[in-house]
Amino acid sequence: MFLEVKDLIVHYGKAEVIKGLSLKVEEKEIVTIIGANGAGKTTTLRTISGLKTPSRGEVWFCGGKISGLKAHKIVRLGISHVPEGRKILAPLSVMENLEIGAYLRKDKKEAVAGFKNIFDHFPILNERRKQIAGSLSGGEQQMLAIARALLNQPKLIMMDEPSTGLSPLVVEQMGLIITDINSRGISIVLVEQNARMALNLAQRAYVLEAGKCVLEGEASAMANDQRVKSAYLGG
Amino acid sequence: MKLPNNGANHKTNRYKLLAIIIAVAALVVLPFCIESGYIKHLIIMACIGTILGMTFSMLYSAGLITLGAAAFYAVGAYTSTVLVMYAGLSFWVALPLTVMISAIMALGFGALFVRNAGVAFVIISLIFAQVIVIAIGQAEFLGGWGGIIGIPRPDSLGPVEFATKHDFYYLILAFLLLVVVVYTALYSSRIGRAWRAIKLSPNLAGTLGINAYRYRLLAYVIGSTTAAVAGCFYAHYFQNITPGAFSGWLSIYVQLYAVLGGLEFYILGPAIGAVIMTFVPEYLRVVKEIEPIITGILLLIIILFFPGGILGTIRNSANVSFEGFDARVKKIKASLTGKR
Amino acid sequence: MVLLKIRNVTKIFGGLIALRDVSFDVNKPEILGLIGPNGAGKSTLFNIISGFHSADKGKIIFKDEEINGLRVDQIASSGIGRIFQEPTLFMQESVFENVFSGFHRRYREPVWKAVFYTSGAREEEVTKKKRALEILEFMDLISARDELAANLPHGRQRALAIAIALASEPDLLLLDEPVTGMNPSETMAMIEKIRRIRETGITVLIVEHDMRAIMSLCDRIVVLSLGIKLVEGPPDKIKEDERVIEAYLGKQVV
Amino acid sequence: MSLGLFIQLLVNALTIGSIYILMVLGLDIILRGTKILNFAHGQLYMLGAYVLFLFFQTLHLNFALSLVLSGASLALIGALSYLGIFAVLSRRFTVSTTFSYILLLSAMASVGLMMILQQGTLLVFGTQERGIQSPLPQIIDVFNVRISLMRLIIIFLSLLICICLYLLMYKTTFGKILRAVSYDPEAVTLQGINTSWVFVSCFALGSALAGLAGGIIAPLFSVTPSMGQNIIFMSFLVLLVGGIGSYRGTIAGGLLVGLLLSFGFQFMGGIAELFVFMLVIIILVFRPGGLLGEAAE
Repeated sequence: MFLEVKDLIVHYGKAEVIKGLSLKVEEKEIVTIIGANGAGKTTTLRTISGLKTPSRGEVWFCGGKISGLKAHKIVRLGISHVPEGRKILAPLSVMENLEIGAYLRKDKKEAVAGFKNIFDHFPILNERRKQIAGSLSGGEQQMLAIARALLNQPKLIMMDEPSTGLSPLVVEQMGLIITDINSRGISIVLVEQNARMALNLAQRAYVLEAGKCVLEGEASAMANDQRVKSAYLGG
Repeated sequence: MKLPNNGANHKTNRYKLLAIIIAVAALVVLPFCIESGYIKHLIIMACIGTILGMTFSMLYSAGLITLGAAAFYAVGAYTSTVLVMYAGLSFWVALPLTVMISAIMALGFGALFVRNAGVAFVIISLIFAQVIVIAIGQAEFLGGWGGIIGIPRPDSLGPVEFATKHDFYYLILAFLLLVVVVYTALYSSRIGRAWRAIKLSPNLAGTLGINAYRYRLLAYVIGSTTAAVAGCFYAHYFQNITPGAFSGWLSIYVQLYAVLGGLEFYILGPAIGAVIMTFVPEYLRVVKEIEPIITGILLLIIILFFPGGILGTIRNSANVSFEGFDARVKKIKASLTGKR
Repeated sequence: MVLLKIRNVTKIFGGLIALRDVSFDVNKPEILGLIGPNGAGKSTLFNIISGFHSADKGKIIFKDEEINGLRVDQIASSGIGRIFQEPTLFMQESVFENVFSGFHRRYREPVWKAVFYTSGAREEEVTKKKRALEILEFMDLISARDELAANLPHGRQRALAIAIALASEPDLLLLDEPVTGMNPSETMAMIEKIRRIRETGITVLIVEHDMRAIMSLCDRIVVLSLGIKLVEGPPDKIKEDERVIEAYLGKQVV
Repeated sequence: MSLGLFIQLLVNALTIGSIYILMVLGLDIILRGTKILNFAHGQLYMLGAYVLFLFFQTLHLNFALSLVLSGASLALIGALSYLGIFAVLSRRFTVSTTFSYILLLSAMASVGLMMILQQGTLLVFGTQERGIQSPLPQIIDVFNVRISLMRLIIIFLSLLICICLYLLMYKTTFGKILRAVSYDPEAVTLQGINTSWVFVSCFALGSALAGLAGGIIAPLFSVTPSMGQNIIFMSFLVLLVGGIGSYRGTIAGGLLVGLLLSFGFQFMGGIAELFVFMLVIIILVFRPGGLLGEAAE
């Protein structure tokens, strides 16, 4: 099994936000986790990437247990997390952001090749490489966050709401980027509020409601499921 | 005094009152039980320390961390000395004047300092204390770095002549009790509630209409004025003062009193801390050279392992043992009912 | 009667437009819902109304007075209460003390009388104490009154936050996600409470992601998306509006 | 004022100003990186001077090497202090711990460290002043003004250290990570970087700067156990004036305070410090974040 989450329970202070969640991700697959705000999507990702410690349950990755490891160790195993709100390093330049992203590449040549690869895919970042990252537009910041995650050479990228606050045109562009990354053989866990985009991109989907999975299955089948709509708009 | 002590039954209130009466009675008869003048002196110094520690706690209760408790201690000492020695006033006239002057000064400086809560206030309070010391050291008419000697004792009040440590002890005890009563009244009034609100959640306090700036300024003025009263006493008790006596180290010790006793205990905490920090170093005098090192290590141990201070640690362990006790009682009860 | 007028409010954060030309009215007494996907600008608008931010352009008129640019405590004193999205309580105080702190602006006796504890102040404390107990009773918190706020379960912390706001006797109450993270029965109870709060004459402006709750609770709903007001109207209309569905679920792919 | 006096005072201002700058850069790196308001910074400075005394005066190593050793030893002392005290302390903080509580506890922990270092030094070296023979005792003549060469060397060395620090912070990955950590540790963790070690490095780097400052100044003034207590107040003042989190602000603040003190002492005498303090308060009233700082806190 590539990534497996077993019976996860997570607390924030007193509040139980994940109430026994299990999910699986296969290699080279796009899986989406959708649901209304407060359903526990972000917490799920934070727990997988080690930023949050689960109260109970386990996370396994490539045959090893990773729950309980520190976040920086989990990144080294090949899971990159593009966090909610992008978390780019605003006072640093675009290039400096990328250099920090390439920290794990000890080989200088390899890093340079990595940057070249990034700039091929995101030419806009090359244009803005000297600019302060905080001055980028929302879409560019999101690209920077994704590019930074790619530099870790991950086997799996987890993206938390990459479409938040972006205009429809940029959202579409983001969709193309995600498909492109996946076509290079990288698995993707996509957390989204924009369900239609997510279901369009993903092979499988989990629908979360109040910390529990209420629906899982083929993404294409779910796109027209009335239950998805009701999870968002209350039917 | 603490009215909304809701749910606490009358019995505990009565015990509390009894404990307070016994404590005050013990403090009143204390000097009769002690022969050594030196110990009496230490007790007086512990009382001053307690008052200073309580001013730190008051500012802390409003979310301000001060490292300048010594600043107005010095202001009070020198103001009163000047009023008595140069203006020829009686101590009993100089005292209220000192209170007024230091309150006005605290209002003026506080209005500037309190604007910057957080890191900036910590730093400014510390620097201000140091600047006061430098200012006094530079001022020729305040005796410069050599200080002032021969400060008269307070004029006698009826039969009390302030000739012995006894009399001074009762004077500082009266100050201390007054401060305790006033502070308790403040803490249990809506002012104290507003202070705690600002400390615990400035945002929520704001949405309840609490003007954080104004309440912090109030805390600063009251705390500073209290320290000034302590300074006033100190000058006429010691009868000589030097700027060196009010250096930054003193402020650090004052903060240590509050932390050692327990930050959450605004009155009892500084008292216990001050007593320990006055007496323990005296008995460590054999090893005078390493006394600050021991103090430093003590401070680190408290911060790292007992962040609640002495009282906080006692309270927590008491709670735990009570809980354990309750659980045992319940178990026994359950086993009894189970048998039936 | 219009209680709060939002007029052409625009807010820009470091080049990103969080709100663009948003205008709507809040009538007294109604429950008005403010919804929209993440990043729509709802929290920004709440922060502007309660004074944590100020609008770059536009006006906020509360009870016929411009309040944009006033300090948080000034706005609170003029009669706007709010609860925060994250549990924001005086965590190290008892539940009862928490509610008591809410009375801050509602004392008649001058403060020095409270410190000297005159008979007038004592009477006032007694009435306030009674009132605090009433509020706790109303929010079903009476059994927890001596517990530390930090030790309450999540649902009761939300209730306590509202109880504190009620103690400040607001005319307008801003609720930021009051039922998020609650189980269905807690949600039902909270909805019922909010209805009864409105019945006492308090106007409620509410941001919430639980759509079932919002649809059943609100008289009217304003939908924001990407900082722009999308639509405004009664819940039934909002539910069917294609623009709203699109904002939430994304564009229908043909 | 004669030109000679002016130059003399200017050189003095630059000398003390550059020492303040080194001190405050260290304070600022520690404060922003690890959220510790380091009260022990003055003692680290003092230790730097003593280490130089040890290597240069007692062991007769050459001055440059002794200075490097000062910096390195202080980096080590800083790292050990961080691991022994602040790392232990930070384990108790959680996401919900308020900033002011973290600030209070870590500042007080640094006070504990300060007391230990201060008295420890006193025990080992005693109270007497230790003179260091100036490695460059020459006096040079500029426009008929006699200026000790050592002062110019001090200014030059400080400038050199500032440039090295700039290169470190802006041109190396290590420096970029240090800057990133003070903005958002979580984002840094997510790039596979162990932030615990970054925090240790922050403290070590800040301590090294204090040590270098102490080492550089040692030949000019004598080495005393009280030198740390004296400089810390003005360093904090410079930190506030310049603004927390701004290198340019720190440099501007250091030079400003250096100039004010140097010229102030000449024309006002001892009240110069008071004058500087009042000026700082006025600056802070109008610019709560300092001259060039980011927002306050």
